[in-house]
Amino acid sequence: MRGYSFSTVFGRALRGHRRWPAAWRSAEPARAYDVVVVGAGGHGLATAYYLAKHHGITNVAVLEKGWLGGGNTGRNTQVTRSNYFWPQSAAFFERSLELYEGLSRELNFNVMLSQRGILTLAHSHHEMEALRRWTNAIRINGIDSDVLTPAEIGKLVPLLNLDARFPVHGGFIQRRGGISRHDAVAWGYARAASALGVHIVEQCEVTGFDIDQGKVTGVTTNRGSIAADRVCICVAGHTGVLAAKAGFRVPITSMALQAMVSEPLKPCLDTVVLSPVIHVYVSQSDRGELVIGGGADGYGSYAQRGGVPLLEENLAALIELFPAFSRLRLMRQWAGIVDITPDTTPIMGPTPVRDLYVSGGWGTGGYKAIPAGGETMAHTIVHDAPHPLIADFGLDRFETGALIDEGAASGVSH
Amino acid sequence: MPEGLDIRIEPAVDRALVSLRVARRAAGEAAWRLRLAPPLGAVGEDPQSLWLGPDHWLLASARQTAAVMIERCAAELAGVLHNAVDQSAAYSVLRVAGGDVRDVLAAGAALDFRPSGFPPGGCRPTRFAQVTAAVVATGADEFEIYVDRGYGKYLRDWLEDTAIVAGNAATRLNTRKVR
Amino acid sequence: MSAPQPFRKPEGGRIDRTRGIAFTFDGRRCLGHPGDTLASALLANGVRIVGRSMKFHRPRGVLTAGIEEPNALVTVDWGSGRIPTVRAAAMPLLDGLEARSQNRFPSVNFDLGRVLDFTRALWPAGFYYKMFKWPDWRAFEWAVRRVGGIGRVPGGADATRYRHLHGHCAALVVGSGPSGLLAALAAGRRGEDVLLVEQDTEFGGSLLHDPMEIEGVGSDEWLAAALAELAGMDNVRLMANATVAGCYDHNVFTIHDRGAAWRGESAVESFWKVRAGNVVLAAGAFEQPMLFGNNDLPGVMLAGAVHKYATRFGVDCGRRVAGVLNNDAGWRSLLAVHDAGTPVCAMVDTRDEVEAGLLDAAEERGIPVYRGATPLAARGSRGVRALRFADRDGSVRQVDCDVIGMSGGMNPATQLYSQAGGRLRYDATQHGFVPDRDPEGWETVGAASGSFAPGGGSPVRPCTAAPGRTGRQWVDFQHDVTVADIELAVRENYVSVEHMKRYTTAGMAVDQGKTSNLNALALLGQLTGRAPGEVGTTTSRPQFAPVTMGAIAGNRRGDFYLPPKLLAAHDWHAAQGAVFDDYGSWKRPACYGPDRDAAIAREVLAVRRSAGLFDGSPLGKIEVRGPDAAAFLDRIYVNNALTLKPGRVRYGLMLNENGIVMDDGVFVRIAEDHYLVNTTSGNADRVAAWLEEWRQCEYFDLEVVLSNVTSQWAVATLAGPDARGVLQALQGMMDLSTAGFPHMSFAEDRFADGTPYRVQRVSFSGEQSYELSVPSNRAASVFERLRSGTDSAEVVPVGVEALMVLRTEKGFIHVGVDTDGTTNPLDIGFGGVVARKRRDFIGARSLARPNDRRGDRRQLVGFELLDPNRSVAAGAHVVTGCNGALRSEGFVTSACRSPTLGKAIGIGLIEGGFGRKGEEVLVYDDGRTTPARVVEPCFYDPAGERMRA
Amino acid sequence: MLTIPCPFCGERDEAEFRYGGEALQEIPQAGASDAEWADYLFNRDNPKGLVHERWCHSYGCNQWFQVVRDTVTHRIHAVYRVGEARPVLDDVDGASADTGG
Ligand SMILES: Cc1cc2nc3c(=O)[nH]c(=O)nc-3n(C[C@H](O)[C@H](O)[C@H](O)COP(=O)(O)OP(=O)(O)OC[C@H]3O[C@@H](n4cnc5c(N)ncnc54)[C@H](O)[C@@H]3O)c2cc1C
Ligand SMILES: NC(=O)c1ccc[n+]([C@@H]2O[C@H](COP(=O)([O-])OP(=O)(O)OC[C@H]3O[C@@H](n4cnc5c(N)ncnc54)[C@H](O)[C@@H]3O)[C@@H](O)[C@H]2O)c1
Ligand SMILES: Cc1cc2nc3c(=O)[nH]c(=O)nc-3n(C[C@H](O)[C@H](O)[C@H](O)COP(=O)(O)O)c2cc1C
Ligand SMILES: [Zn+2]
Repeated sequence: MRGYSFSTVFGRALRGHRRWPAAWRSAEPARAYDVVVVGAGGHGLATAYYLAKHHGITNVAVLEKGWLGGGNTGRNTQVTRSNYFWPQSAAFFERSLELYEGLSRELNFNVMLSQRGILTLAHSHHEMEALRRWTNAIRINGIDSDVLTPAEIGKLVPLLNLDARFPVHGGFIQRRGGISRHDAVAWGYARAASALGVHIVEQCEVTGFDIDQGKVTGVTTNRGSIAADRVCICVAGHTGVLAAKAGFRVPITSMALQAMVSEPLKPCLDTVVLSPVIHVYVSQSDRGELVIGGGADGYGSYAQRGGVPLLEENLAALIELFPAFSRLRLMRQWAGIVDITPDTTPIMGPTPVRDLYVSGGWGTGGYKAIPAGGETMAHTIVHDAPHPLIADFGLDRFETGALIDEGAASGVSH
Repeated sequence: MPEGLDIRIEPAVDRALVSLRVARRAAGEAAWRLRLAPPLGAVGEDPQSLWLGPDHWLLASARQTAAVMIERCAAELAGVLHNAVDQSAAYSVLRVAGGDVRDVLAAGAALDFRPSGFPPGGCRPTRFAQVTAAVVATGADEFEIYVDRGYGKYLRDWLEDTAIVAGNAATRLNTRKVR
Repeated sequence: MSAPQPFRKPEGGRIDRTRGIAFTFDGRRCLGHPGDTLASALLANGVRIVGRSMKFHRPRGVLTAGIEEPNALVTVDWGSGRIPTVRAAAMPLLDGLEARSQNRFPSVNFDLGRVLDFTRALWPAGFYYKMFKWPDWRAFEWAVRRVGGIGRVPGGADATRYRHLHGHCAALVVGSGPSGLLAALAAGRRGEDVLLVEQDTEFGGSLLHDPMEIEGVGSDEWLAAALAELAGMDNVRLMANATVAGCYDHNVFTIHDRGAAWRGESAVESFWKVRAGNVVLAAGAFEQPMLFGNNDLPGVMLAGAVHKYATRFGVDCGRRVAGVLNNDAGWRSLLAVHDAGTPVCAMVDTRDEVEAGLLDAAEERGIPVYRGATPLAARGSRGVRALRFADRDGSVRQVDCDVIGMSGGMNPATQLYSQAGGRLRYDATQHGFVPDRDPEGWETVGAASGSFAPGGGSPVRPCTAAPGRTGRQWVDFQHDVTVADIELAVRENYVSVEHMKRYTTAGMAVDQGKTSNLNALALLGQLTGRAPGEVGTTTSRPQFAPVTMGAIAGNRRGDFYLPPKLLAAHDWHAAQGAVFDDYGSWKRPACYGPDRDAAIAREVLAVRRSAGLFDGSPLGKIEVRGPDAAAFLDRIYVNNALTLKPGRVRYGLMLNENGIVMDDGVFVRIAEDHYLVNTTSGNADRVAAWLEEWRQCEYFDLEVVLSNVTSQWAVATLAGPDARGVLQALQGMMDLSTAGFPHMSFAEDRFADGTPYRVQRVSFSGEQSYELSVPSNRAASVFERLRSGTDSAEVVPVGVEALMVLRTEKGFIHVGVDTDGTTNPLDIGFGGVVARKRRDFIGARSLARPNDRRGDRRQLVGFELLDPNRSVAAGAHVVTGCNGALRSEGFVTSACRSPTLGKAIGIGLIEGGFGRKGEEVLVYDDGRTTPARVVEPCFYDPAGERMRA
Repeated sequence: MLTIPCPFCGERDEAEFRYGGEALQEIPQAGASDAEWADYLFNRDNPKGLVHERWCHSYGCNQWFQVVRDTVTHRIHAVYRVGEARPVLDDVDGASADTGG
């Protein structure tokens, strides 16, 4: 991909920016595709992109019921990290971070990866031990992680109240972690995939699957039937809904995960700060808002809006950690529907229906996984066998009991 | 206490408390035999019974000991599966009273504190200021709050702080008068 | 009081002219009056440039007269501290207030950031997506961040007190304009319990500046009567200074109540959560700007705002006003402005047809009218000097003026309606989005419903093709989004309204699009050939207007953030020199004495040599009673509960359904049908809830009742060789000799003074140990009695940390530390117990899965370091492989330097650990590895003789 | 923010309750296969529309009960006690599409 650079901006500026081409083409659905990807979130778009880019399969459609990037990809808090506990998770998310590190140039679209560091706080002696177990695991997994003392933390985050209700005993930081621009990831992949010939069809909702003797042969949509050799479901919180249409159940409960932003401020927070105990995480976007998140509203929901209890909970936590923020104002609060699995690890790979694949179960943390998710799913679809990086993420683990319980190991998600 | 605010917060006098749990199918029978409080109610002078759930009451007495109350339960509930245990030391009880009491308490719980929604004789097991509590309306402007004894100090501090703040508020929602 | 207010009218307005209020703006001394807003006072003092826009640092003045203000955002110092990004147009003027402009360097009148404006061609919408990829974004980000943002985080303490409040009402009325007041009166007269909420400082809404006739009388008179009547009704409650900020499920509304926020040191802000039966939305409407060149210049204002400043505040926004209009409401505003003494020099209307009455009124006043005209541009650099427009015939004209009053029509304030899930419908006659169908129990009335006085508007059109167009046309003022940006978005296929919003950031500023969304989407529709109804709107979200985060947090600061639970003997521990730490919600003695390590060692040795006294009160204690109590617990525990004899104690493990260890502890059979379950301290509530859940939902066929007696009983754990002697010395203590009361026994009785007690002989330390339970109100006195020991035995208070060392020496696990969310009972050596139990128990089925029985699972072992001088830390891993390619085989879960054994020990979970005793392994911690040997996890008295002694 | 009508205490704030997941999960009989067991333990209908779910009024009367709720609108259509028959719903017009059961 080419076309976006300082010099093109400069050049077109002279002509009043009248010559910019469409970032991606809006396609009409064709009758048949080699691969149909359901859901134009980051994962669906990345899967389509890598199918085209790495495997030369360009007869691909990404079907989106709304507008592309309008699901969780367009409403997440952008945290990007790879400091996972279990080696399988670490390897996968590290691959993703690696891809993120080259993504702006790969896609010729600045995804604004800001490796400003992500700091996780510990608030008790016991948590420090847990944190030590965690950082050691991360480092053994080959990923950078440093334990910080309260004094070092104070220097890094001057506004932080080290003496909170649960005082800060320490923390650890992945310096390569940080944030990036969520919309840019969706748009960048859409633009790049479209340029390679992928059809992106918005306002096209998949309402069912054509299944013939246990093999998927196409999808039905509000815009007619579309035949497909292979189909991949990348619909995040709607995974259960689509699985039901294909005739199987999945270990997912969909919940509303909230986020919120303050009014924009001059730079005051240079690191992503996360406290699993004083339940909140916060970063400052490049435009200046504080982007604040916490847990999911604790019950099944497809209502893309948040409630009051968590709003209060998260802001109480924020103010306890950052008393200086009490005077600032909250501007907006929203939510996305996330697909929570019992072990907080994604579900990727084949399904009980032949040639139907799923990439879901991202729960609160699948944004950071988008590049590797797309890359490995493309590989999985093409080879009809899981990519080695996601071999342990299959649906079968629930039957054998081989869960990869990242939540249990680390107590943190997203 | 803040100027102009009619609120008093004090620990309630020592009282013996007995928690009575009854097998669900026998709860109605037990309530009838012991004249226990109906749902969401607090009845009786001494012992007073507070409704904590469909199979759970708290008996409170200033005159009888817990042992006496437990014995009485055993006698009256012969043949009914139940467990009556001394909880006299398990709770802190705070009395909050005064004309502004409903506004102060409305800071702590999402209950309907309007007199119509919470008349005297009512007992509400609820979440109050983040902790499990039973709030009892002992009079028009008088409440008692039962919390785990470990939260007794916290609750008192919290109420005092809230009362100070409430004293500054321009608007009162739960007392009738708009000032 | 003689500081001049050059733009204050000699009379009129709802301000108190008898009193002056001194304040400053960027250090300049100004004067206003009670009843002013900061914006009206600034205008009265002739301050035109109040702030700078976010992206291009354009000079900006006051645009509106309400909470939707996108330009006049200032930092305010007053009373309780500093607040950034205050909307001057909605901030009541206060004595001594100091206001400062934002986002400028060095000053609001001369801002170097303006260089961005001069190079603006390089920074179109979304420019950052196209460049700064090389070498990487981080190289530029710092600079971009500095340009972004507007206010600054205030330093210093925040003296405001915040609190939460809850309320209920039968009818919630949002807004106190004529519509809201009428609704409140009607409901009030019906006897309903009404809550009327108004964000302004005064009730009356538009009536406060736009008098009219209501019910046959003038609105001033009507308003006074209406308010008096409402105030007299006991069933009506009125709140001013309070914004309904959010509407959530089931008619829950959040209200940000600044009622007492402006009282200096005793400032209070409240955050209400109100449950409403019915809702009347009477929130009025927001006037929209017109699109023409340089429409962001200071002096370009909403016509309604110019009107409001003139009549409510007695302020001239300038000396000569030109109107740029497309609807009748704007006409009425400007006619009123003219009548209030600020001459209007032209009415430039984009429509061909204007109501005759308005034309007559203009003619009467000698105001030139241009119909079918196209506004081209405002002229001026730091403020409006003239308006250029094209007349119907295409001729370009210019009028001199210092204020342009623009009105692009009224857009109903439907934000809360949308939050409630209401759908909007585009009303072509109004050229705005109006509620389609009110949700159940809702009524949208007045301007909020789109029912304004007759004579709506016509669509706002950018002057794309007009001759002589100059300057950019602003759509979103704060974010500097112009018509060209939206054109660019369309060109690049960001044509979904949501894409356009995110690409250009139109509508994402602090006003959340109240002054920009309608124009942006109308424009998007025009550019893509769609009707606004097809384009649709973006999603309205809480907060309706930004809300102080401290208010949402409430008083949850410090100890109120999460209530600390105090031990019954807290003060007694403090008197013993306890150092308290947080353990879950409890504050417990970690150790006694300031030197932590020394204290822990001393306490450990005391237990090993004489006796230690530990406060175990937080241990969960649940009585289980009934003919089926044994059967019930047998399903709960991995261990056999049926065979336990009364008076005896047994250790038990509880699993969740997935077979993971959830809790451990002992359980006691008090009598045939009566058990006492002990849980770990951290899980006391969780286990109580767990038992209750199974009893109610699955095992309802079993005859059992549960009573949680955790708080009733304080627990003194007396452990050590002298424990029995000390305990036996208590007056009335039963015979504790091992023969009659062996390890794992239980009894209950009363002391000589009648105090009941329970005693069980169990040990977590490996020493002879008794857990004595007494009513919590007796805790301090019994502890004191025990601590004083006997002539021959010293008793030392022992904290949690020493106990952790003691149990580590013994190899006793601590659930949640030595086990995690993957540990099953087989992993910690309970394979035999599981195998022996034939009956089903919770989690049993999961243990039969292949993965749960693998031999290479992480299993519990002990570690000893080969080098006695090294130590091992909890959290270290056991690794294989060499540097660079390590693999973790498990980890150390608990570790200490054992004061008893004088060496470093640890226990942990490693792959296939049971079969690896004696093996040498490498322990990795913080980049260093140390050789260690895998051993049995029990380091002390493996035979358990001391425990049973 | 939900207001949940506890069948014992009446309407209370969501913050007083604990969510217990989907109701109507039957514990498999002894001898169930790994797949059946996994289905019980982990798989959920997770419907977009009406769901029967369990809640406990944990800060109040401490009772578990069932709620029939629309996961899209969050409207609560019925509540019923443990052991009570599933309610017959006659006013599900308001329920979202995709109900499925
Ligand atoms: C508030 C919030 C904060 C988060 N924070 C982080 C974070 O900091 N870091 C992180 O790594 N992750 C985070 N996440 C999670 C992350 O956003 C998601 O895991 C990730 O975006 C999932 O991407 P996706 O492409 O799978 O799903 P989505 O982006 O949700 O895309 C799925 C798409 O499928 C479409 N779709 C659904 N059903 C159909 C159908 N029947 N037919 C056609 N299309 C359909 C949807 O409209 C949607 O566009 C957060 C999530 C939320 C909600
Ligand atoms: N002549 C009559 O009998 C009559 C009756 C009703 C309406 N009207 C017409 O309707 C017009 C508008 O009247 P209206 O009452 O609909 O609107 P209005 O603009 O007069 O009042 C709306 C009020 O709601 C407040 N508000 C808005 N959102 C709020 C929120 N979230 N929280 C708290 N307060 C909020 C505003 O501050 C404002 O005071 C009048 O100018 C008049 O032309 C006339
Ligand atoms: C990282 C991030 C930053 C955001 N910043 C802003 C912002 O500055 N202003 C704003 O109005 N919304 C902001 N939003 C929220 C979006 O407006 C929007 O609420 C969110 O994408 C969800 O979409 P929806 O509310 O349209 O459903 C931000 C969202 C994200 C994910
Ligand atoms: Zn209840």
